[in-house]
Amino acid sequence: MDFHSRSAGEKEFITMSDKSSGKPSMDSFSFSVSHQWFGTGLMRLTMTTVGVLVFLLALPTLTFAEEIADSTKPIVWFDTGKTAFALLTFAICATVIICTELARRGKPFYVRPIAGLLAMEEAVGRATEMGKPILFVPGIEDIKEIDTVAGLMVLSSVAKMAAEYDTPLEVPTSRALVMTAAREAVQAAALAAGRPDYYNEDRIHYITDEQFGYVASVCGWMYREKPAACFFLGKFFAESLFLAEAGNAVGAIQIAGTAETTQLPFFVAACDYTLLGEELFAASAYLSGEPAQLGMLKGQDFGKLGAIVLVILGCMLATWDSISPRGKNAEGQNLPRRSQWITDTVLKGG
Amino acid sequence: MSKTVPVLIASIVGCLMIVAYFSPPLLPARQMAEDWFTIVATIAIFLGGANLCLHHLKKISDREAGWGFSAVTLISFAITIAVGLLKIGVVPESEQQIKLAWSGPFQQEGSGFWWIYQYLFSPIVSTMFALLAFYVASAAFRAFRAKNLEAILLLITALIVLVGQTRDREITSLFLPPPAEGTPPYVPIADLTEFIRKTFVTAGQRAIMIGIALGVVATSLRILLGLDRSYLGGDE
Amino acid sequence: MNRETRFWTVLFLGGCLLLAFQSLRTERGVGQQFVVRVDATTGKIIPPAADASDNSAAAVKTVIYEPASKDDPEAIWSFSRTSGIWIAALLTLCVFSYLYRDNVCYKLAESIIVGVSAGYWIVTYYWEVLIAKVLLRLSPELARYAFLPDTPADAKADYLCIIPVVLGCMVFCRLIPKIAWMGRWPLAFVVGTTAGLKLILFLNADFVRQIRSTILPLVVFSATASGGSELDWKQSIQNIVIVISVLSCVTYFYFSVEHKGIVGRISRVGIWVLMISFGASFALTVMGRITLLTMRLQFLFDDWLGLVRI
Amino acid sequence: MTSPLLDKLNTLDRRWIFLSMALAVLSPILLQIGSDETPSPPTIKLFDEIERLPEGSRILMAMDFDPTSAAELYPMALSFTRHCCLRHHKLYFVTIWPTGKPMIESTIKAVIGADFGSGDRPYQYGVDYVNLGYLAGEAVAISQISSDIRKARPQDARGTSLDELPIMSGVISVKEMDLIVNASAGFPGGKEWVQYAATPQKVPIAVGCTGVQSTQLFPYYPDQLLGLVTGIRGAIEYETMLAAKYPNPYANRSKRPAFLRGGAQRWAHRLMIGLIVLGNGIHLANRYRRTTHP
Repeated sequence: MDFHSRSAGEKEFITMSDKSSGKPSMDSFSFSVSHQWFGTGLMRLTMTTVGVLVFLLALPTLTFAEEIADSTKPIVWFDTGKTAFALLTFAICATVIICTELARRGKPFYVRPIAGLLAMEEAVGRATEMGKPILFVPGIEDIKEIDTVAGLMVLSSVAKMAAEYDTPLEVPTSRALVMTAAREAVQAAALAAGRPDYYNEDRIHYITDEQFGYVASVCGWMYREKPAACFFLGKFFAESLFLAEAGNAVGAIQIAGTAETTQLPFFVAACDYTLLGEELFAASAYLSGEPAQLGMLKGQDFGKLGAIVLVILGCMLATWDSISPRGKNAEGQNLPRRSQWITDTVLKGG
Repeated sequence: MSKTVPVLIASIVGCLMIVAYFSPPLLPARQMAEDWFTIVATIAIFLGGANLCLHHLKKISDREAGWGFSAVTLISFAITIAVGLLKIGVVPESEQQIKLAWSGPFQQEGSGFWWIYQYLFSPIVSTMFALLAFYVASAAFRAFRAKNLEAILLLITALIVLVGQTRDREITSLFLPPPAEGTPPYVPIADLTEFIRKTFVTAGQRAIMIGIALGVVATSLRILLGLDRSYLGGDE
Repeated sequence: MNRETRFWTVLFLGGCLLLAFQSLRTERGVGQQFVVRVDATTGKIIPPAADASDNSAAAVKTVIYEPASKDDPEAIWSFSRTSGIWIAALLTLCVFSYLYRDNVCYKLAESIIVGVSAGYWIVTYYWEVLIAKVLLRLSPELARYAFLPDTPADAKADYLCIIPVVLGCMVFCRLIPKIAWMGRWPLAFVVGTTAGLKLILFLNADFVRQIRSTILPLVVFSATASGGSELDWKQSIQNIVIVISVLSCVTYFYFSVEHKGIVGRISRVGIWVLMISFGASFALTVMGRITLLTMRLQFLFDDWLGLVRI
Repeated sequence: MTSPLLDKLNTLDRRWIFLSMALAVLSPILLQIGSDETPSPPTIKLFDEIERLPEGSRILMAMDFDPTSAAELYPMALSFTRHCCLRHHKLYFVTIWPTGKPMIESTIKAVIGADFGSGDRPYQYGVDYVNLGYLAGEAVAISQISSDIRKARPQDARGTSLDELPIMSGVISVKEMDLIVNASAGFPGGKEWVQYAATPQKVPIAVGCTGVQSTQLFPYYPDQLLGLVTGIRGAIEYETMLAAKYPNPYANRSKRPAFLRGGAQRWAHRLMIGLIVLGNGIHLANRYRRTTHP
């Protein structure tokens, strides 16, 4: 059982200035920005906001015309009960976007290495050497789960590596929409790798929506074709251990990642590398090597810092409350606890 | 153009979903989006079915190894669809329904579709599920080895919880002085299991969930800002 | 004939002999199923003797069968259910054979389950979404007339759901190279809504709530019987451990800070906490998995073979 | 150091592990070796409450599970119903899962039909128990019957009007119940019964749930939940208590399905512990071999 803390020693700086010179190990992952869509991020934001405003004006009049006409009460456009949560959402999104923008302008950011991601190329390389196929499972849920989307984003990076080495990549899917998206991703990756003929539609196919029907088929395939590398990235449930044990039985290198906390123990126990929760979402940004996407990781870290500060502050106030509880007010009611300022104001939730 | 429009669609509907959450008149739009997704996914499943047929038909026509099994798949697929869509064996359940050939629930007990579910689908699926008991054992044997500190922690907690789960936990109270008359013996490992569950398991999951939430925010923003378009494929 | 083949042949023949003995010599038989006939509209049991004489055509049309025990005087032997139990039992054995290695029996079960389950979901979605949602909204009259007689007569058509139908159909554009690019629109719609919905959902449920429930007093006092308060050390230790564990794990997930020095040490504690939690979660799941296996084996040995006499 | 045994163990085929697991689960089933459990406080509380309630109290039995979760919940449903019948309480069966209907029917058949249908005080349908059947509408259905049962369901599962049943006289809503006992496999289930019926109407509620669901329900105990019976282990605990209090006939194995599954659990857990210990023994032996004979 290898775990990424192992490789924490071999650290590596990925900075924007480094990008041009190109660190060897990261360079192969780099995914150049071929199209600058709408120029800068701020421009994008403005365009999007304008689009949303247009939509906002058009949609209610179309959809809810009846309800609006019926109601005698004035329409409340903003739920004031959710103000605190709206501000929090805005703050987190803004931090992430600002970091993205700073990264794009060339501010260097350090990103720690994630062993599972560094091992991806090695896994693809090993499959090439052994002349065996690669298996990629983007989870068993539909594309309405963000885990699946994250898995597909990693798929495009893996497919690009596989296309460069010309190693067959099998992507069985459990949902039809995921199959469509996976085909788009692999086709694009093949094109980006300069091998459009690498893309073979038959290798990305739908099996069945049923969890264990899908697993039965994938495990049968693994037994027969003996893939050298298996990637399980997406949303998984009970079948996680099933897939990982089947891969282990055929001796494949296995890299797994999921945000389903209940399944992480099984992947950790049975796979060579595991991306824990958030690392799955960071993976595609990391693999893309784009400055803007790496900047987002920094933005996420500010969110975590905020979480740590809130927890420490809240715990201190709660402890204070516990040691010397507040008295009663003039009407004889208990005064609110001090920690309520954090729990019920800042973290009110929606 | 082929890519700008989809990215715009994604950005607009995505932002709308966020704004709708805070705006009462738009709140139904979120519900509607979920509903619409179900319909889109349902229509897409027919594409999946078509793909399944093509995949296996190709195997059969190429006489690939194991093409006979592809034939079995196709036959069972066709039979299930026919039995289910034609509601074979379904009878109307009330007087007013008798006139209608298509009435009655499609999964009615005793119907053909029910038989397929009960005697083909459910046994295979639940047996696949039951195989996990074997894999749990083999994974534990292989992976829980004291290679480093992390693995030692993993294995020791697993052992503690495994002992604490069944009545065998009572052996741990043998090492304690006998309890006073009439009181149940104190079982330290049961308390320890409960403590681990309430503290470390909760804390570990909480931290992972906090991280995931931020990861989701960043991933969503990547989509809404059009930074990552891999799911939309390449430009032709 | 090598050793392995011989072993399996002996096992197979032994199994067949056991089955033959069990089905011929025991009173219970193997997997025998009995049913009673019930009129679906009234819920009354139809005695087996009655069907020849006084049943009108309409009544026969609404007969359903419910499981019954063999001793029930109204029970009749059911071919479909008995054969079903046998098929289910054999398929169960086929799947279990995968544990030994991939073989023809497993491949057979695998091909059946892929075909059946794909068909199952298509049929389910057809009735539950296309008919019960789409058709019902687009044309309630047609739905009531043809499929769903319980639809209220005053149901109004809702044409808005034509949009997802069109979007869904655009998925098929991929099959035509000229307009293949249009096939991305439904994807964009789905991924876009996912992104928007999940952003809020995760921030609210996971980020805000989890932080909130981590805000705990590090020192807890509990009221004593005499009215004073004393230190509840058990709860205090628990709270301190939770808070420290959460903070160290969150530190472990830091991407943009090198894991050395103080951050390195804290994140090392974080990885220990994660490992403890994984070990415990693994062991806590074992019980559920064993229950599933127990159920399956009870099906084989009790429902089918009748070997376990409870 | 050469050790043929260690070499063999190092290359141990995992099929031997599979075989040992199969034996560990199969032999207790075939030999009918069961296992008792020491009752835990949340289970004891429910048991004591059913004991404490005076004879003829009204108990709402909500059976919200399906065949896939029946492994854990059906034995629970049986013991809850048995215990209530022993105390001669009035039972109102209901489910908010469409798949729960056959579960109610088989529970009634197995308990009332087999043990309490005859004798000097037989359980009579409509007098001592009623099957209200399936209520559509998930959580909404719960809040509906907590305000007016007849509005949610004017007839019982057999189509008889509720007003014709003696057991329903004086019963308007959930408020008239003395206890709600729920066997819950997920959503909608225990959590919704607590939120929409028990807490607003101030009716005590106890839930029997699957192991997976227990983490979700634990926060409600003991404030909003009177008792909580968790997974197969909870089912065994309840059966153990029932057997201790009413040894005839409930100490009998045929009446204790969960007890029989407990034996398999215990042996499988022992095997897992053994495997982990063996795995580490091999690992340490290998290390010793490597250090002594590099």
